[in-house]
Amino acid sequence: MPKIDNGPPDYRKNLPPIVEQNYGKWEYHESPRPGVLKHVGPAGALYSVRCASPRLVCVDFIRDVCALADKYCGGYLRFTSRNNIEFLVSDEQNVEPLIEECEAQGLPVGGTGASISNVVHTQGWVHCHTPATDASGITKAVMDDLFEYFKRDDLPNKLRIAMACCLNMCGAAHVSDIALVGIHRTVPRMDHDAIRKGTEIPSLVACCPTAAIRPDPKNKSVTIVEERCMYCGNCYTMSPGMHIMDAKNDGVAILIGGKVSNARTAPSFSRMVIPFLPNNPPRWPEVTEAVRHIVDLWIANARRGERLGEWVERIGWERFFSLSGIPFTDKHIDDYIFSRETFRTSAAFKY
Amino acid sequence: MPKIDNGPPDYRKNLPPIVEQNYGKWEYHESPRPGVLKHVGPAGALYSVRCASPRLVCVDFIRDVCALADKYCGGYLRFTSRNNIEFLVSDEQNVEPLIEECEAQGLPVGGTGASISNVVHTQGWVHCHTPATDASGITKAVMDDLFEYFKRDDLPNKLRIAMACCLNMCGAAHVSDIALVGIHRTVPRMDHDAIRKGTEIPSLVACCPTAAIRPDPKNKSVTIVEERCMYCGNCYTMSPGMHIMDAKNDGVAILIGGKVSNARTAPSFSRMVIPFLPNNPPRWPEVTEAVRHIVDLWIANARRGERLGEWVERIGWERFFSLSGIPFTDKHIDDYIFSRETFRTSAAFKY
Amino acid sequence: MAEKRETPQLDELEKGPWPSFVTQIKRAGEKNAMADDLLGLLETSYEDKVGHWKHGGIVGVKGYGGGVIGRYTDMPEEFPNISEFHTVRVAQPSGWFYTTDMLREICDVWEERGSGLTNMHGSTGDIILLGTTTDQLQPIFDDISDRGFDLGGSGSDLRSPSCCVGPGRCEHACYDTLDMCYDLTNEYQDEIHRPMWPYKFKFKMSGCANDCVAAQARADCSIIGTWRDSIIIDQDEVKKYAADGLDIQMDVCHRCPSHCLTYDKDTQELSVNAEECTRCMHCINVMGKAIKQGKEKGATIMIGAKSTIVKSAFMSWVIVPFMKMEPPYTEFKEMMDRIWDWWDENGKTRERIGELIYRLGMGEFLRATGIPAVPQMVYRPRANPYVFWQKDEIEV
Amino acid sequence: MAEKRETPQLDELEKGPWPSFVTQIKRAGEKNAMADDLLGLLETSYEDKVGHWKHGGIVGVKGYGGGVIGRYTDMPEEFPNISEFHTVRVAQPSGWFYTTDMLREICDVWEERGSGLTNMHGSTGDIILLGTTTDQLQPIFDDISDRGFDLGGSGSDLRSPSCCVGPGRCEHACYDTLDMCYDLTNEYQDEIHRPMWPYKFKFKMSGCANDCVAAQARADCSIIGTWRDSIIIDQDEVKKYAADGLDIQMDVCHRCPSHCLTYDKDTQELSVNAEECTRCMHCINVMGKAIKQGKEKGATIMIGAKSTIVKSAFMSWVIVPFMKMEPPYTEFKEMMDRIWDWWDENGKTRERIGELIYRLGMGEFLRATGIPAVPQMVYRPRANPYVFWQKDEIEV
Repeated sequence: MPKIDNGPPDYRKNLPPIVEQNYGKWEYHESPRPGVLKHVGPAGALYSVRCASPRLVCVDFIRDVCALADKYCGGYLRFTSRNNIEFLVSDEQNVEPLIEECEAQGLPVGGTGASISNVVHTQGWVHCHTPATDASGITKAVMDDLFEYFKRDDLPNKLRIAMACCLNMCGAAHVSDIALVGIHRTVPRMDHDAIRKGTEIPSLVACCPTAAIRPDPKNKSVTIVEERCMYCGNCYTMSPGMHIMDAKNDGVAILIGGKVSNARTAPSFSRMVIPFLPNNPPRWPEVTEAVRHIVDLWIANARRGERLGEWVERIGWERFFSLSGIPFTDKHIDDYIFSRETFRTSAAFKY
Repeated sequence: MPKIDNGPPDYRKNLPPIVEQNYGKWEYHESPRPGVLKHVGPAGALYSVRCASPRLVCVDFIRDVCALADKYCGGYLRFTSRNNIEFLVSDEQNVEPLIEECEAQGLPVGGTGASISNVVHTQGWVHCHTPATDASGITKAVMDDLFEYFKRDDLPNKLRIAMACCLNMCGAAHVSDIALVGIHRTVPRMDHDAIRKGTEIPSLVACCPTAAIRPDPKNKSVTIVEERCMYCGNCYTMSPGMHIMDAKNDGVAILIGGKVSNARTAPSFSRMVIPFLPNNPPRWPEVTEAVRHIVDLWIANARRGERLGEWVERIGWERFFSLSGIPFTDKHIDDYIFSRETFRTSAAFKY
Repeated sequence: MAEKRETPQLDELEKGPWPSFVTQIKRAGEKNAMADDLLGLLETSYEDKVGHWKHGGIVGVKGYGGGVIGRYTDMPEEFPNISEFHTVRVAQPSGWFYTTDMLREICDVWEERGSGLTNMHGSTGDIILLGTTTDQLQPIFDDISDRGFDLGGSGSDLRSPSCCVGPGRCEHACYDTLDMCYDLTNEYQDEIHRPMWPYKFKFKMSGCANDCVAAQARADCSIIGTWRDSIIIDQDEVKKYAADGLDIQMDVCHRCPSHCLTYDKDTQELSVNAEECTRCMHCINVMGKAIKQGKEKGATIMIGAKSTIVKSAFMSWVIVPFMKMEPPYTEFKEMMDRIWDWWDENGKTRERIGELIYRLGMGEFLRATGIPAVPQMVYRPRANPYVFWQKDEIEV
Repeated sequence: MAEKRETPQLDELEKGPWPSFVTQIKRAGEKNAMADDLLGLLETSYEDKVGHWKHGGIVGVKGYGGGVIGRYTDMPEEFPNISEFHTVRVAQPSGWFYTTDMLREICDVWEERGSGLTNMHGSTGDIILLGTTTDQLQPIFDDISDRGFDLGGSGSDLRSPSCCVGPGRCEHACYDTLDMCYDLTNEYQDEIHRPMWPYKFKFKMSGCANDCVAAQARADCSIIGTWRDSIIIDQDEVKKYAADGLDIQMDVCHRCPSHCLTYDKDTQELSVNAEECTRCMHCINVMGKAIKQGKEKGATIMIGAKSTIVKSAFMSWVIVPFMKMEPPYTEFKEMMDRIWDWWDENGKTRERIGELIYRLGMGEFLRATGIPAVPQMVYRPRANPYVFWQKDEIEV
């Protein structure tokens, strides 16, 4: 009988026996090889085998994964917050055969420790209503290119990539080592009929963060002060008549240096380094090349243990720009609410 | 014949010969003793003897000072940006006799190097129209108390005190090691007659930074949304009818840790540590005691070379509060435009 | 099924070693017309470089105000099977632990009544069932409910809480994130399923300051495990790390942000100035066998995180430096009630709690909720003297 | 003069070793009735804890729009001699260098026509002549003008520029602050004397990053001396510092913010990674005989500083990392003209340039003034993607 407010499944029924026995009593963990974590507790060791997934998966894929979990893990598995699959293996003997079978089925094993793990991303053209680009496609292209860093775990530290398909920046893009963000760059084209039909005008006016939208009572619609619009697309969320997508001018910005862990340095926002790259499907070569350039620069220059942002903050952002050769423009300088705190109120700097 | 747009006196005519000869060619300087600087250039050495002054001085005081400069410095002297007098002595023989005569005349010699120099302060009750306290009086009381630190130059680093008599914070109080700031704490008492007579209502409404003042067309005056007022007194500057002074509730706040030099760390704002101390003239014992407590804590705990703010930032503000025993309250937390950047977005902190 | 679709652009994304989402859509499309139409629509987007989804209308299931997101293509004639293509959010188990049996149950329902495509998982943490028609929504709910699942949150409600793996597989968990996540989700079923607030609200629980679910960056209320006493150092294990070649001075002591660790190279002993430790997890991350967290465990409660739209991204900041975090979490829940009341009373439409506190001020927030001000709430005190003095602080 | 005034409160402030302003007022009051009334008024303030000065009306001298500030007491009956008690601002010579003859000239004028009380100097830098009557203003101006002085700025104009002691007595001056201050003051006499802007504007010139006039904190345009090439190290002098007991490793290298200095304890040699040096002045401050600034000298131009009222205190930020700074300062002046034009065009009443740039954005400011964007302008780039794209950057 269907029940209202059932709540989620009870996680306690989904824990493998070794987890139940070591629950809350884990002593330490090791990384026997990239893609495998060994957690040890009083009842013994658990081996987690981590595989990439494309996040967008079909039910048969899930069934295939389940078959592997049945064969090697007594039917237990979990997912990570970055869309990885983790097979929870309690018999060490099963680790190598499982890895072999994963790789054979196109489930690459890796993404643990000082590696580049799976990309957290949004829906993009697949299922979002305000995208400035596709998310799954860029993710695929970027990770094909960075594949070796998913398989290795000897980078300076871990590196987290997120991909958000519009300025909403869903999916923690604002605090990622590298964030790829779909951006609009032109003022919404207004469909006044659609606005009249489908929109509460005061809400539409109020939703604009820069007060660029003004009521136009004569037309029962709105007008836009073009030079105030910063293309956030919030108005499109409020009204189907505010068309923000623009095939010629939408594209991708790259922000870097965000981090969420408190280890060593405080959590920090990602910062814009490339304001715009064109949408060039299916494989977005400009984006993959830019990401690769930044990643390789970090690997070549960072100290052991330094996250991307920690490295840039140590050398200084001005040095990052001179080192990377990425051009610095007026677009890099914040002009929104908290801009002032980013202005260099110091005469001490590098070139 | 009086001339319009004469411009200031030509400084070049006021330079002593040793300065003219070494102009732009100074090689180094030393501090032979507290209050004396020795600057050396190819043409020889210049000794600057620094004396405190109360800033508010009468013409006979200036004449006395001139007499000393005539006797020991060939008629040359200068003032510093902190209201000190500097006698510019080119004959080393004159240094000690000059110092003796200064001290005998009540001109204390000191304030150089790692000392507490003169206080930069505002007019206060002496001549300001919006003061929340007196400035000269507190300065006198505080410097009497800290006198030994004006005479010594072996503190961790220099320490700069500023005193501003209201929330305008004239005089660089916002970037001082210790800032004493006169504060109002109550909503202006409106004199509607005076407002009607002397005020441009739209300007008065517009000047309020929190939009607490609203036009009251019926009365040809204004109303105040009391809970929005933060007592800045900007409205009193615009209208003589907005009485902000309040004998019972005006007083002094203490902010610390500001610095303007770029050496080592970037320039930084002073931060509030004591939101309110009462006006207790003539000697403001609560204020002098609080300042002394902070100064002594810094001297006892800072490393060699650390400015007050550098020390606090190194140990953390939360540690400063636990170490000083100064109570932390809701009043310490910013709730103005740039508040967000002060919120601790990190789970790593001390107790 | 019609003849094979031509998708030259998307075919390019089946090349390369990274698992391909295109392959997934194609595989679903082999037996599902919706998935096949999705493939065609996406190829169109790849050709003309714009998205082809319109706003959702209001769709839902009986008794719920959220959990389903309406979605319609703007090319219904070309792709009739996805003229309606709604999302169903299914609340995940704590820590995303599954048995294969459970997963197959979901797969069976979704194969029968939806596109067969899913996200495992959405950014908030739910299982995302991607694409179905309006008339299937109620049957889907009935079916998953029968199998022990429930809908997650959407709209201006409490979104499905989520948590790190916690005590299920991590030695760093300072409280039981899995239990707390399950407890809060059950406690707040009404808040999750029936939107009633100015805007969305998220809980995320991380067992330590490494914050593996990015709670501080994404959750309006971030609950970060910590401890109140000193780290514990095992000197024998320190010596082993030294013997294994770890540069303890450089990689541990030098990188410690408060420089509270001292290593004696001769004796190979490591000591801590516990008062100065900020519990950032760095040293424990590097030499976890030798350095353990303290014994007095609990959590730091932080508030305010959100993504960029519209008033900038916010990260959560401290409101309670340390709270014991044990079932039934009464102290925490009572505080949340006061916070929600204040937000509900004062928040504008689509104003997250962090934006509201920024607008009205921390002082106002603390006074209204009765949370005591402590210096841990700020990196540094205010630089302006603009204090809002309260009536009882003033002499009349 | 009347019988001696009773001032029991103020008398307390003649005790103690610090020089007393009360003594100064009393001394002036012995021969000047205004000063004596001031003493009485101030004693009243010390008794009732409020100030007794009203707003000024508009007072001035012929040909000038500023330089004099009107001030009236609210107790004119009790203190008739200060019912008018205006301030005259007199522009100071660069670096506050004086001959005693000059100072006596001012003293003579002020003894005759004013209270005999002064501030040496006001916060902006002027000589402040404190208190006179309306009818004396023009004669005072005539007299000081005859003696080679002029009024300073007040109101919404360019305030009297001021500068550090510079090459007059400092080995750190990277440009001639005294000359530039004098040059700008003469160049901009009209801007100083006739208010024409949205609000006040200040120039302050410091010869190096130690910034002894607090230019970065107080001036809308702060000109900070710097150099473009490497610091120069004299190894013989390094050895002398070492011999004198300076802990070079700890006090110099360790405190260097970019850790660009390396000290070899064995050879007692100090070396620099010049690229990484930020020219903060720390090492030069500690061991100035051994470390000298580079040879390619000039200034960093920064903009925006102001005090707290009303939109918070601002500190100046970089707009030109390095500019040669030599007479006649043409490049600098041309840039300032463009900046003032833009401010004049766009600023609201009482909006400082820093507040205007904050309101409209650095991008807008840079595009309007033709100043090229460089990474030195910011500590770090924007965290949001809200770029204002310009027409020429967009495909039509």
